Amino acid sequence: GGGAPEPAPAGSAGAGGGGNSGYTFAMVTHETPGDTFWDKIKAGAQQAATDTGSTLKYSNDPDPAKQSTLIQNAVDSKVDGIATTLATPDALKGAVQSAKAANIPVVAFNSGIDQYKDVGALMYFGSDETLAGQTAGQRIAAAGAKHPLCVIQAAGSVALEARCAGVKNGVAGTENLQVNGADDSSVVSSLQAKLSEDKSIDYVVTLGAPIALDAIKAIDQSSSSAKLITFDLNAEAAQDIKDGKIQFSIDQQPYVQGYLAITSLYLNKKNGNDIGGGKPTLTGPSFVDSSNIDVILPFTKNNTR
Amino acid sequence: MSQTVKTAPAGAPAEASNRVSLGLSNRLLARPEVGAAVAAIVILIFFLIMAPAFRSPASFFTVLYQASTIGIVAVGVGMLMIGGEFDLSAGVVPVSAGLVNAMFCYNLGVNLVVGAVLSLVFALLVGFLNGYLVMRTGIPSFLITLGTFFVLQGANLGVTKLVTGSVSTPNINQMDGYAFLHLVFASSFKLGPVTVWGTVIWWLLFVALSAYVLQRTRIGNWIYAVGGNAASARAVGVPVTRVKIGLFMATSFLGWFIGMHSLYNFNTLQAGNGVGNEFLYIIAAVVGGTLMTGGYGNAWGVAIGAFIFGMTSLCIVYAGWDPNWFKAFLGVMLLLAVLVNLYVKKLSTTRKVG
Amino acid sequence: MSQTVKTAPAGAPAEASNRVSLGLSNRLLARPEVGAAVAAIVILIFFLIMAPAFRSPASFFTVLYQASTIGIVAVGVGMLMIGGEFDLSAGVVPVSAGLVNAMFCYNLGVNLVVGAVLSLVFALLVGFLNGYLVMRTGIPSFLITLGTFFVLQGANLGVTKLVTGSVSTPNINQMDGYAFLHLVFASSFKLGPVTVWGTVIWWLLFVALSAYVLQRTRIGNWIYAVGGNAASARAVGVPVTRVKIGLFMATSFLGWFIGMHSLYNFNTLQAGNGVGNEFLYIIAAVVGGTLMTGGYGNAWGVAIGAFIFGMTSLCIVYAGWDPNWFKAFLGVMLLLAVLVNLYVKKLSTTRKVG
Amino acid sequence: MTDTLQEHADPELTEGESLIEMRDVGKTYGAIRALKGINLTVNAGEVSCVLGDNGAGKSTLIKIMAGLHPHNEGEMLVDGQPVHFGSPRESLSHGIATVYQDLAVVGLMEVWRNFFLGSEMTGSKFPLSGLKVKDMKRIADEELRKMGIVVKDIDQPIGELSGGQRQCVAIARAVYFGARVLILDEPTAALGVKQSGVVLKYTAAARDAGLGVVFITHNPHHAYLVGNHFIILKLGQAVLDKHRSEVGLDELTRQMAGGDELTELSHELQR
Amino acid sequence: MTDTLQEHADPELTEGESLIEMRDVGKTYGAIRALKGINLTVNAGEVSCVLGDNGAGKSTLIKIMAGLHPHNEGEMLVDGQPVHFGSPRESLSHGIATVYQDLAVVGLMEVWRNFFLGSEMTGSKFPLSGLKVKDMKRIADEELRKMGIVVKDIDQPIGELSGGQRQCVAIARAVYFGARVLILDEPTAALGVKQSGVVLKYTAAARDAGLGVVFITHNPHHAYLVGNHFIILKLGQAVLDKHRSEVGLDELTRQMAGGDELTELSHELQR
Ligand SMILES: Nc1ncnc2c1ncn2[C@@H]1O[C@H](COP(=O)(O)OP(=O)(O)OP(=O)(O)O)[C@@H](O)[C@H]1O
Ligand SMILES: Nc1ncnc2c1ncn2[C@@H]1O[C@H](COP(=O)(O)OP(=O)(O)OP(=O)(O)O)[C@@H](O)[C@H]1O
Ligand SMILES: [Mg+2]
Ligand SMILES: [Mg+2]
Repeated sequence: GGGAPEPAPAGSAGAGGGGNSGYTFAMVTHETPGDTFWDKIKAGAQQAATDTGSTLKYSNDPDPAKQSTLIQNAVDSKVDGIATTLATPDALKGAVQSAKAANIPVVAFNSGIDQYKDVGALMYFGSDETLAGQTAGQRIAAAGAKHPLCVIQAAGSVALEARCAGVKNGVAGTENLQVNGADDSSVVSSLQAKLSEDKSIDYVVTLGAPIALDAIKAIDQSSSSAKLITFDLNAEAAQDIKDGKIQFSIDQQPYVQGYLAITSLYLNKKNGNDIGGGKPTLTGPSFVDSSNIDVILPFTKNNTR
Repeated sequence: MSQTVKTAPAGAPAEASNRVSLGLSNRLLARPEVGAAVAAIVILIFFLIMAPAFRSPASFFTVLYQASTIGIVAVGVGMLMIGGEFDLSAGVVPVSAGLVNAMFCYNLGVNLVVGAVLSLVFALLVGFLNGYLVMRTGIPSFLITLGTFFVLQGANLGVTKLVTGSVSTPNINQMDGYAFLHLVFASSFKLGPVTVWGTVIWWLLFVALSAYVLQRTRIGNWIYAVGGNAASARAVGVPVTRVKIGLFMATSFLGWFIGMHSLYNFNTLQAGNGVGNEFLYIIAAVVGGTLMTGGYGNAWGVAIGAFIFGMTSLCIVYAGWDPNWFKAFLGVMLLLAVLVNLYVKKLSTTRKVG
Repeated sequence: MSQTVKTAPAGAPAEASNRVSLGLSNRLLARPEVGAAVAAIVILIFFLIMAPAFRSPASFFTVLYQASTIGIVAVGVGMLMIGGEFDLSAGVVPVSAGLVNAMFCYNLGVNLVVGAVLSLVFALLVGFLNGYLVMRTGIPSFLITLGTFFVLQGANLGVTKLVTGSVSTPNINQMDGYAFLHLVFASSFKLGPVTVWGTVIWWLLFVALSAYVLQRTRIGNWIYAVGGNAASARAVGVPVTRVKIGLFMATSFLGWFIGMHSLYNFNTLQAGNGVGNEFLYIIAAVVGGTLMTGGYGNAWGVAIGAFIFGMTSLCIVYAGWDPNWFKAFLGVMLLLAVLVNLYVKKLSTTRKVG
Repeated sequence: MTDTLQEHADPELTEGESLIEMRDVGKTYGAIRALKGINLTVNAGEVSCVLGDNGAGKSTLIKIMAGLHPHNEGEMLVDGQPVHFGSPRESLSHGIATVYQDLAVVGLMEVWRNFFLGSEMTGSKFPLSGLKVKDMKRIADEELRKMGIVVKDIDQPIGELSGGQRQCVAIARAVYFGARVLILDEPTAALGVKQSGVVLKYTAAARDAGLGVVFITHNPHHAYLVGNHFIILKLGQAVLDKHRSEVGLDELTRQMAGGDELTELSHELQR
Repeated sequence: MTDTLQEHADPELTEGESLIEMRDVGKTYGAIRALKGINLTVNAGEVSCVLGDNGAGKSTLIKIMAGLHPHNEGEMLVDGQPVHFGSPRESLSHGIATVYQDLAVVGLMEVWRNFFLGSEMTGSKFPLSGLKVKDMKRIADEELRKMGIVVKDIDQPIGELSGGQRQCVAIARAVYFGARVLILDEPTAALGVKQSGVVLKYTAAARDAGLGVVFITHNPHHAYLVGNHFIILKLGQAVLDKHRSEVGLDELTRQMAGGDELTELSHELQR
């Protein structure tokens, strides 16, 4: 046995493409620290910064009020552009407006597809959470799902609620469950409890790759016959897709979101480009299942998918 | 021996007194907030060096704004802690209050001012309930308010889901009364390149009021007493129950205030928010020199604590440090602040006089 | 008066004694854990009625498993609280310990057992540091451990990112030593339809040990004393510093243990996990009758507290109640448990004898 | 030093009037019986001494009068009205001031704040009106000086004072605020000879100003110097209850200790 | 009752040997000076009485010997060796046991646990070896009975005892564990006549068993009954330091209070 050290991760592919453009871009998200998903957004953004020779300043806070202060913080720092998530567009509108007033271009990514223009962002890169959920819902409905369980790992999160609402659009019988995403043991126990309480659950929909791994354990231990799908990917989850433990993943390609957000700012500054021509640029939903997992699996190990 | 008593003119020492009179610098150093202030200055200078982006008035005022949103509730939490109690529900009360206001008015089409008053009543009720249960049952406030914290957190989500079908409130900025309330709770003005937020001014007002109450009024005396030794305070006639319930209500009031700010600043509220803020308030109070066990502390100290926390958390970003290490920096800064505070206090008690 | 002293045979009452001898039921009721036990039974019966899915042995053991993952660290946190201190870093220490083990072994290709020992040393060091700083600086443990909490939380993320390039550890289940460690920390066996987890058995062992130490050993005596009145304990010769540092280290040890469980049960760890668990431990201890201010409590009480919390949080799911209201139910149940506990305690002190 | 008492005494007191009356009062702490069947009257202008062994129930008795613990048997009348104090505040509002055995001070608070705690001097009735800090400091200092105590700094936290200094603060406070009844639980326990003398004079002065005084002590000499009325408790029950005219110092001492202790001891210990 | 002392006294003590010696010791609490230039010797088989007004520095003096606060001027020798105690544990390990003025008990813990706190009886040296609970309860009970105190339930939290009962527990504990030096800070303050007598006899017994005793009191009569040696403190400095042979009770009393207080008082208060 014994694991070999991995090759150096993200950033090793084509470094230093753009020389030194001198730009500083701020990225502000509503990340709760420690999620593999956000890690990929950061990896993409960092790669873009490296490629365009600019500097990236990343900051995050799940509380909209604090996220808004962080945007203000970027404005105070006189950055050359701001990329932000718009999970709570109304709450961030003021801060985005103040960036505009300071002539700092703002692009949105990951969330806020319907409101980004309204808020004042120039472009949008990402998928639509509700749409992604709905697509997933429709796909499992076609596979015969009657009573899926949608697992929310952070109570009250707008994005997660939107995904579950989307799934419910696809399959009317969808039920939600709240778990404590910061504690794997607790996630397993809660899921186990739910699966034994309601034997009619035929699909489990997890909203993050780490939770999917816990769900596999829970399904196993409660001898449930429910099938599992998940949002997002990581190396282990990709392996489980290959092994057939996870039916498929709805991937919104976070690496691309981060990469495009920063690149678009660069192009906008440098060249006045407007990617998407006034329309949102969709990075997903893209399905990862047994049909394409072999191609994708190596990339997940690089932390780029 | 009785002659000294009879002949001594009022105010003159009765005997060759070895009374100590402390020098100004010692008196100053002994004030509970001075340690925190020194710590704040040390960290301020540190970040002025480390974070060039912080060296503008605009940045400074952004920090002040951030500090004020923590600091306003921390004023109440600090007083409560001086009074010997905790309030873990202080983080979600603002959200609950905002939700009550927004949903009540939106769904019934009522003027927002009515909703604001209603939500104030609601918040005061929560505070009263916290205090009443703590005093009535004798269960530690940590547990009682943990209970209300969970209940409110659950209810915020449950009720919002029920009423709006989503986890956030609708946008209220088109409703009657919005302009007025926005002005009161969420206005800001430009001073050259600098945006000054109303909350900063409100914050200073609340701190000044709290400082006055604590130092200069009978109620302040009682607050220190119930926190320092509730049994003794009761024995000499301090109405312990009323004081503590009052403190819980004051905390809820300030929670309501900041809830109104969030609502009228952002026009919409997320039902899941606020969780975790209760600890920021406690941190601000403790960094500012408030004793966890009650009976000691000071309003300006708490304000400085909030400022230190706000400054540190934003300046790590201004300095552009690796966000993965954010919390680690924050932790080190906090420990630093507390150590400096302690060192200053030690200095004040070990310095000789004369 | 001295004659009574001189003639009294050892052990016989020196005078017409009005000594009280309490009946069995009063003695029983006065034990700190009985209130919690009654509360647990009340809630158990309640959920047996409300949640049909809970009525199977398998469900009961799932609850036990859940309780054990909280309960193991709560044993340490409870003892620490009896000793008058808090440990807010108890939630992230398990994750840190697991990360140290996983990354050290994976990146250097070392046998996992070596890493486990190393991470034990690391955890004990963190505990020692917590205790040492608290005793050395005199800063309240709430603040010191808040500092280490932040630092560890940041370091978990920062180091993991640095080492693995991602925020979770690689899968270690193919490495040397895995089988053995999995057996020790994360095994389970089937008993008919029921899965019994090793952690449950470990938990009971730790609780029994802790109960023995607290009630029957010199160290236990010292723990109660340093928590009840550190100044007095010091004055009669209790080595306050060593006792408190020892308690911090015991807490870290148990944190390490549960960290090993997570690692060898899930084979991979998220660097951001564990945050928030520190409060679950404190909740378990306090629901189990431990005094927040120190000096009073009991190991079985803490265990029952963990059980109540685990049961409540899972049974809400078993009962199929609206998940949006989850926290609200949890809050109500907690308050209920504490109230029953208090009621039983009151009963024990107001009942007349004879 | 009697000025303070004269100034603050309720002018409506008439000597001999019954201020507190206990009828068959009893008290249990859970399973532990501390008092049983106590009958006692505190009259204006008289000092009632309560004496007794350790654990006899003396402190429990006065805690009932002070409103700290409610009694659970019998009845208590204050100014002729049956009362059941829910808190010391109620007792204070009847003009009853108490020095507790454990002093009831808040260690972290300044000496002067402790002195006025619960009875602060303010500019007006308005709850947020300012404290008269200067006046309060001056008065606290004056009253302490009258007892022969000069604290080094009136702004010092009271927890830093010596045991006897703390006791003096508690006594001075009670004397200053007691308008009708003054209750002293072992006030001289931690005091030096000088201060003890002052306290005894205060007690006498309070009596002369018409207050009812309850005086608990272990020292029969002290008791006999000022007392009008002596009650000895034993295991929670009154075993002696006599007027000064009915009992001499010798009998009192004998009753308290079963013999003229000090003399006997000095024989025994003589070398 | 002297059995306890005889049994536990260090057999190597020789009368007159110097156990603790203080040379020019001083102590400040921050800006406040509590002691200055104290020279004092505690000899085996002698009782050194420390007397003085409230706030004179008596408790501070014995806290230095007990290791509770370190001194910051001068030097202290124990058994001839210069020491600077970092904690009371070190002092205890030299056979020095102390009764503090504020008693140093843990209110929530049972009486017997408090009695043995810091010096528990265990089966073996192994840190987790079981406590000898039965023995400890028996001994605690016996020792308290020897002082004439019967607590209602030895398993009661000590916080529920009366003030005097708590003081008896603290004294009995020190007597039981004191092997070379016994320090008593106002031990009779809260005690009745009977118990005070017992404590004085204990003090004499300790002296006779060869221990060095430091006895703090406000009562010159008590002091003169047992003392060999008298030190009077005033504002932190020693103003009198004499052997029993050099000073009479009258002079002692006069020195302490500036006059024969009690007699004077009784004249003044006589009605
Ligand atoms: N809070 C309490 N809980 C239980 N028992 C108590 C409590 N307070 C006092 N007691 C018991 O009641 C009895 C009387 O106590 P009290 O304090 O009234 O005695 P006392 O006469 O004041 O003694 P002393 O002279 O030692 O102060 C004692 O046996 C004591 O143990
Ligand atoms: N912890 C402390 N901090 C500051 N000052 C103190 C402290 N302890 C004692 N003092 C001061 O030191 C002086 C001596 O106090 P100490 O307790 O030694 O007096 P004492 O002689 O024991 O008096 P008493 O007879 O009243 O017990 C007093 O003026 C007191 O205010
Ligand atoms: Mg008493
Ligand atoms: Mg003293």
